[in-house]
Amino acid sequence: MSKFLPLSQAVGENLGNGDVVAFEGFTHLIPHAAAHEAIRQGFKDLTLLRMTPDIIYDQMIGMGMAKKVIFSYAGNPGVGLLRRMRDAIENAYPRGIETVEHSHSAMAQAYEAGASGLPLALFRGYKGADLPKVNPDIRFIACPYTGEQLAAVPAHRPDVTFIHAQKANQKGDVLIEGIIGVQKEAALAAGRVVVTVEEVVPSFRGLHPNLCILPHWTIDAIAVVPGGAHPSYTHGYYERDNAAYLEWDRISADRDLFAGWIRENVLGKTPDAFADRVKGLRQ
Amino acid sequence: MSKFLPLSQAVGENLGNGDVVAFEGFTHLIPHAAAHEAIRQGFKDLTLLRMTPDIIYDQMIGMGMAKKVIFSYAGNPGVGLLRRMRDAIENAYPRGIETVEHSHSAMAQAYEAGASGLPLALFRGYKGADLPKVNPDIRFIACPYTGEQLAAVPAHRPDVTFIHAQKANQKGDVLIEGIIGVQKEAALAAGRVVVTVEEVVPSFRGLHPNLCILPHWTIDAIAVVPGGAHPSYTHGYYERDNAAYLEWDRISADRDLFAGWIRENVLGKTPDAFADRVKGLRQ
Amino acid sequence: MTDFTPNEMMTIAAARQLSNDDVCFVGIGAPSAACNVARLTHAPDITLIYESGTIGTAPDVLPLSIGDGELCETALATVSVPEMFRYWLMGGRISIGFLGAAQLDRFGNINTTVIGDYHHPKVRLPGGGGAPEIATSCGEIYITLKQAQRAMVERIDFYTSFGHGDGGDHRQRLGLTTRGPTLLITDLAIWRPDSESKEFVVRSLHRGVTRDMVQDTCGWTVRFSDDLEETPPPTAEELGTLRDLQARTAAAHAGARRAA
Amino acid sequence: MTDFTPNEMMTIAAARQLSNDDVCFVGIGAPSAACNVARLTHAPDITLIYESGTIGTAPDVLPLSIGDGELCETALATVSVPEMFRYWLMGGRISIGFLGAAQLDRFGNINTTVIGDYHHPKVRLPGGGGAPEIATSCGEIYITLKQAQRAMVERIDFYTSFGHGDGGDHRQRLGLTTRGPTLLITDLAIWRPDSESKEFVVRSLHRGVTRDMVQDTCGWTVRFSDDLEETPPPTAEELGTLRDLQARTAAAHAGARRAA
Repeated sequence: MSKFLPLSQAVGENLGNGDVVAFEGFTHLIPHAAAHEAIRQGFKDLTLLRMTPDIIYDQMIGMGMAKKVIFSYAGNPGVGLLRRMRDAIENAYPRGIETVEHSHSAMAQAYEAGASGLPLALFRGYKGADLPKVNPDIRFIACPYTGEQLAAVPAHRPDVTFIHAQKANQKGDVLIEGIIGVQKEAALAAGRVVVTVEEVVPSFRGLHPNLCILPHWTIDAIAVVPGGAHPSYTHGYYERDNAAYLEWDRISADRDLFAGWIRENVLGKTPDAFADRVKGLRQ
Repeated sequence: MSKFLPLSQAVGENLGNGDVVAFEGFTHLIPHAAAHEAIRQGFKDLTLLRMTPDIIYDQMIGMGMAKKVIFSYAGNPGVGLLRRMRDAIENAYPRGIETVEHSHSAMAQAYEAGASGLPLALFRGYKGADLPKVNPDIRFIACPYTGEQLAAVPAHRPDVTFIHAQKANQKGDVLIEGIIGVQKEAALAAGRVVVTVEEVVPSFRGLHPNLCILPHWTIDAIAVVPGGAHPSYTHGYYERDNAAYLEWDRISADRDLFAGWIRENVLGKTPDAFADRVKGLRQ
Repeated sequence: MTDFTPNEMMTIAAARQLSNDDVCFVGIGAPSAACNVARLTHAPDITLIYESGTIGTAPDVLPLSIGDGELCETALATVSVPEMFRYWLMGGRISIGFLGAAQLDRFGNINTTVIGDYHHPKVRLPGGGGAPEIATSCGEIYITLKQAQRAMVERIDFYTSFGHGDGGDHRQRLGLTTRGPTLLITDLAIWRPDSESKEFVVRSLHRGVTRDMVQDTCGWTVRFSDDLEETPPPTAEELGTLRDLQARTAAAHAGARRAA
Repeated sequence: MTDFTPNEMMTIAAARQLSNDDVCFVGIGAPSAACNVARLTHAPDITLIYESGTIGTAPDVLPLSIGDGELCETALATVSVPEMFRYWLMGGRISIGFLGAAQLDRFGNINTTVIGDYHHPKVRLPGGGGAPEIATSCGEIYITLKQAQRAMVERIDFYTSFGHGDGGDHRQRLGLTTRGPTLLITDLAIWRPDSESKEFVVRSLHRGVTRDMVQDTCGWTVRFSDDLEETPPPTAEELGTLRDLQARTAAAHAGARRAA
């Protein structure tokens, strides 16, 4: 059942050292504020699960919080590589990380399988690709009707999923709109769900019946954090801060610059900082 | 690519004797007008595919058009049994039909598998139930990760799917809203798709981005048939004609009454009749 | 409140078993009435889900079909039918699933498929619909049934949905982790499974019902609880709520009939 | 029109290959520019799909990321990412998929995963994203690439996505029914696979490009078509459309930067 909590408490009560955790968002609605709160609370030995680990996972990996990353595309979207993640993989700095790599399709369907109470996802995929050679989680099963070899991956069942959304109503139901990504599946596949939202509205009455909604009884905690997706964006609220993504390439290229940036912009800040960051980006 | 056609032509060009055909709709948006057109054109040896074969399949079976029905719930929703279908199964009148029976979950996922380019659907189902004993299409596969026995059914790939929807725009994109059922999956799983709509609007600009839409390039023909779902309903246009469902129980109970009803209300009518039928039900 | 029908008692007894925290997969008929009476009385925050994809509905009148427009118009959200079965039913999100039965045995196994042989049936019934997976995916199953010898039978003709099978730990042996049928509410009594054998045992008789009446309308030898109770009769509020709901429903459906 | 860059020629040559009936799975960068130039010139009804779930987009400026708001705002519909991959990509609805490459071999096999050994990489690249299934599910694959010795290699370090494998009927032997890479457009030339061997063969050189320039920037021994052509240079309309698009894009992104 949804509880409205301050972000620090929502994160503290639902994330633990060693957890498998997904901070999901597909370019849109990336839960930056929740990730920064996790960095401030200094969790350890996390398994980070996400289709597109981008800046927030680069930051968490750079802080040495991750032991493992399960992913399908590790890039700074539209900019280039993830330099803290590369440093961890190539140089074990600040610690080595294990990687489990999939295709987007496999990751999306592994979340969907988790949401569907299935132990695996089965699909027509990975033919001729090398990932099955380096990821033993990828298997093949013969279709009992056609004999075709189909790819299988284990379902994702994260201990906890964090997402950002536009609105909660007063009951704690949550509305996601625009590029909805894989957030509904990531939430329904998880043991616990924490949502940051831009605002709380009295009710969703009068909205179109087929919108993407998570009922309050699927959510553990909601924190109201205006701007909480910055430098990602929130459809209907504020635009993507493309400059910040470009700047991350420079910051993340240098270990000391990175550490200083985290001190100044994460450790030394509170969730309130996000509202200021999107002021110039509101539509 | 969508072509706007008169219903008679849309049906005539896309349905053929011996086809596997789905007329889908889950209580809402049942394509009665398209089914009546198929009855008028007198197709034979059809395999009728549908989660909830209700009045329209009762009518087509009663006319001897079906050789096989694949389904999960054969009832007159909220009323009782399907008496023409029973007569075919129990008494081979007017001809015997083969039945292939599934659960709702299996049927829905078989459509989804068809839409996803998969040869089968895999799910946690049918445990302890007798359907796997009488439906050899139902198989079990061991999960390669957990060893759990999971149920499998072949994907649905109908030759043609008929659905009814609220609106097309001038390009031939189609909008479905309200209880959306399994129509998107049934359409995307099919070789050909025919849609009847209440009306054509200039464009969908300004509608919410996450609505259920079939792009024009997934549809073969669109026929504008106001009231085309009657006695089912169209959300936002007219209500369900519950009395007609109750009356069907009486009509379908008697072979001659049935034949007379079809002569008068189907064979002797055109698609235009549907607009009149919903006049008193408009909201 | 003394003047009530057995069907009213059945519906209200079922409604009492539901709470605000429940997420119910609702069927048409008595379950729908029971769930909505609960919502309109002691459980205003209960979540009702119909397999048409409507989540969190609050209909003003009872639907005639599982997909009436009223369900969608009052729902928090309406999802596709594949999503309903995948994410919500099989995803394990439903706490209570309701099932009815054409035939029921003492272990809560249900037949709604055929009377007689499957391939040469005496009566071809509608079939299972969602029942095979409702029976295994919901946290627990409540069954509502009007008692009759032909409905409550020693051996059902077809296992449309699995209850406790042959009883005992049969569910666990199949790998099922949900509880299966935990409650049977008839027009005469409230039954719950024995904790070991899983056979339904009568725990409570509705007012005015005798043991003989229960046995006479049941095809197996009935077990009665040692501490058999009387079901508290409907309160004025419960009965008033149910009758108002049914009156609104009758008026609404008659309205549609006149319009046709 | 004589004054154009190799990148402009590459983008415009790719745009020309697209038609109104195509449904394109678009990647960021050159493919996105090419698809939108096609849409703004000869193929106004082309359907552009980005893997963020946006179907039928018509962005006024090029997105910086695959999920920019502009894509959703101008789309016919935006679906979830699982649906995008299931119903639209793997469901076989895409006629043309675009792929880029960090490493490419002569058979259209692509590496965007690692340089060096997978477990001890010299360079850890972003990985495949959607590529493994794009390569096998789309009707055909168009590859865009800026030529360089380190990019066009004899043997790629990792098969991120499968092209024609070892050539010949390798795709058929894997049970693939789609056509795979049918076009390679570089900043210097247009390549198409040999109908038998499936090795890429240069069919057309962009204006001012020599055979030596192509060979010097390619790590394998290049085959040139017997009837080698010159790629028609960009028309004024094509170049104007591309440059306007890029100017609008630069202004829009600079605007966001100022605002930050």
